[in-house]
Amino acid sequence: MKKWLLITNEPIDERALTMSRMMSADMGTALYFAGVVRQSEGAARIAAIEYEAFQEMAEHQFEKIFVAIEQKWPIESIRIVHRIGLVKVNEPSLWVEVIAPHRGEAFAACKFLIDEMKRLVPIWKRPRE
Amino acid sequence: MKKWLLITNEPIDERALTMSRMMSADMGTALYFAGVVRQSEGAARIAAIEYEAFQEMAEHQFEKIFVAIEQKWPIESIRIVHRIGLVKVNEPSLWVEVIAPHRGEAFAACKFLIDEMKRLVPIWKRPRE
Amino acid sequence: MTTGEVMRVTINFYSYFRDLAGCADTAESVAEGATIRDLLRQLVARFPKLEAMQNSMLIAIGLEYQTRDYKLKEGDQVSLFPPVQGG
Amino acid sequence: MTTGEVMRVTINFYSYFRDLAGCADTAESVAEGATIRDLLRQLVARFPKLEAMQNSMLIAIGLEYQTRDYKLKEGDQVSLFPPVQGG
Repeated sequence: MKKWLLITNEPIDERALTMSRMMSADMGTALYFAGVVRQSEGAARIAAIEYEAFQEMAEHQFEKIFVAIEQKWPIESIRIVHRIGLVKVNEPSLWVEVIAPHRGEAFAACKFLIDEMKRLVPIWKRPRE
Repeated sequence: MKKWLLITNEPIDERALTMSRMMSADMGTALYFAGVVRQSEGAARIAAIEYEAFQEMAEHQFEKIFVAIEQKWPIESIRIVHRIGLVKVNEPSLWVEVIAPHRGEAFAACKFLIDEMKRLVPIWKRPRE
Repeated sequence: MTTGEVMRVTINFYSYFRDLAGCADTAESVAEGATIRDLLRQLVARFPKLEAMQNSMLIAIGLEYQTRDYKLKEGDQVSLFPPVQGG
Repeated sequence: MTTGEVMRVTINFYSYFRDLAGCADTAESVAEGATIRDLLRQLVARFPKLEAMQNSMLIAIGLEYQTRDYKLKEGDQVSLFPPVQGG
């Protein structure tokens, strides 16, 4: 499984990412997830979320999740970008691409990746008004 | 729920579609599914798949699936493009976008949409060598 | 209860059902009160290659799926096709 | 079994734990054989605002999560932080 991870202060360029897709002729599914900052966080209205990462550990924990995915499903590749720093409402903070032979394993792996990320990867957020 | 369906002979322009996303500030997830023609169909190598639709019924059946989704999940919008005619290996035949508050309902609605489409929407394929 | 009247229905074939029937569409006359099951009996007599397809055949009247028990009406547009495979 | 030797460990705080501690990192001396549980007792004495956080606190040594039973080693890099919330 090919893996590509970027934790970055820069805005996520979904167009460029989508267009740089690499997919062999045996793959039938490309699944994309964009997690976007919402204006309501609980009851409060917010203008942005500030993300902080313990970057080295975050990369290590993502790597462990990739290994678990590799052992569960025949995924060809995963690319993931997590933005840190200030991310405004309506901008993506997370972008994931999963390339797989069929949709079943693409959906399963993508959900697993995000669920495990939210459990294990040391990234925190603070709402900003 | 906003709904947009296109059954078309033209290539699917994922870049333009992704970039024309409309998403209100209360939405947190944009999920994209691209179903791409694979070079192996069963044991045989193929060069393309020819898709045929009973278009009027296909549109009606999609509409019924949209209504079912609307009743199940708080989805803001769904856009779907299904290509017909000859689609070459590595080109997308199906593109889906689901905009939702959270990822749970986005994944559930997207899977449901594709599963129901494969059960109910009168589109057929023939492999071409 | 049939009164002896006949009804005309049109039939459209899709995908490889068109090849098996040798045409894209046709028409049939059926007795009043006839069901899809009755129509299929007539069609299989005219298009014997459809016989082997009967178990997997999907049937629509207009834009809606129907079962073989559906009672045909004058002018019904019947569509017959193999399992769908979008995506 | 402790020999009376002491070990130095460094501690990093993340997210609002940094605000509660009033610093991003610090160092502690612990007795040989001390566990994370022992270290936390010392830290809570120094940084009382961390006490209320103990149930939800996540603990890593280096890049791996560890439980409170983990036996500290000389030079360990301990990270303390609230539940993670990526995405």
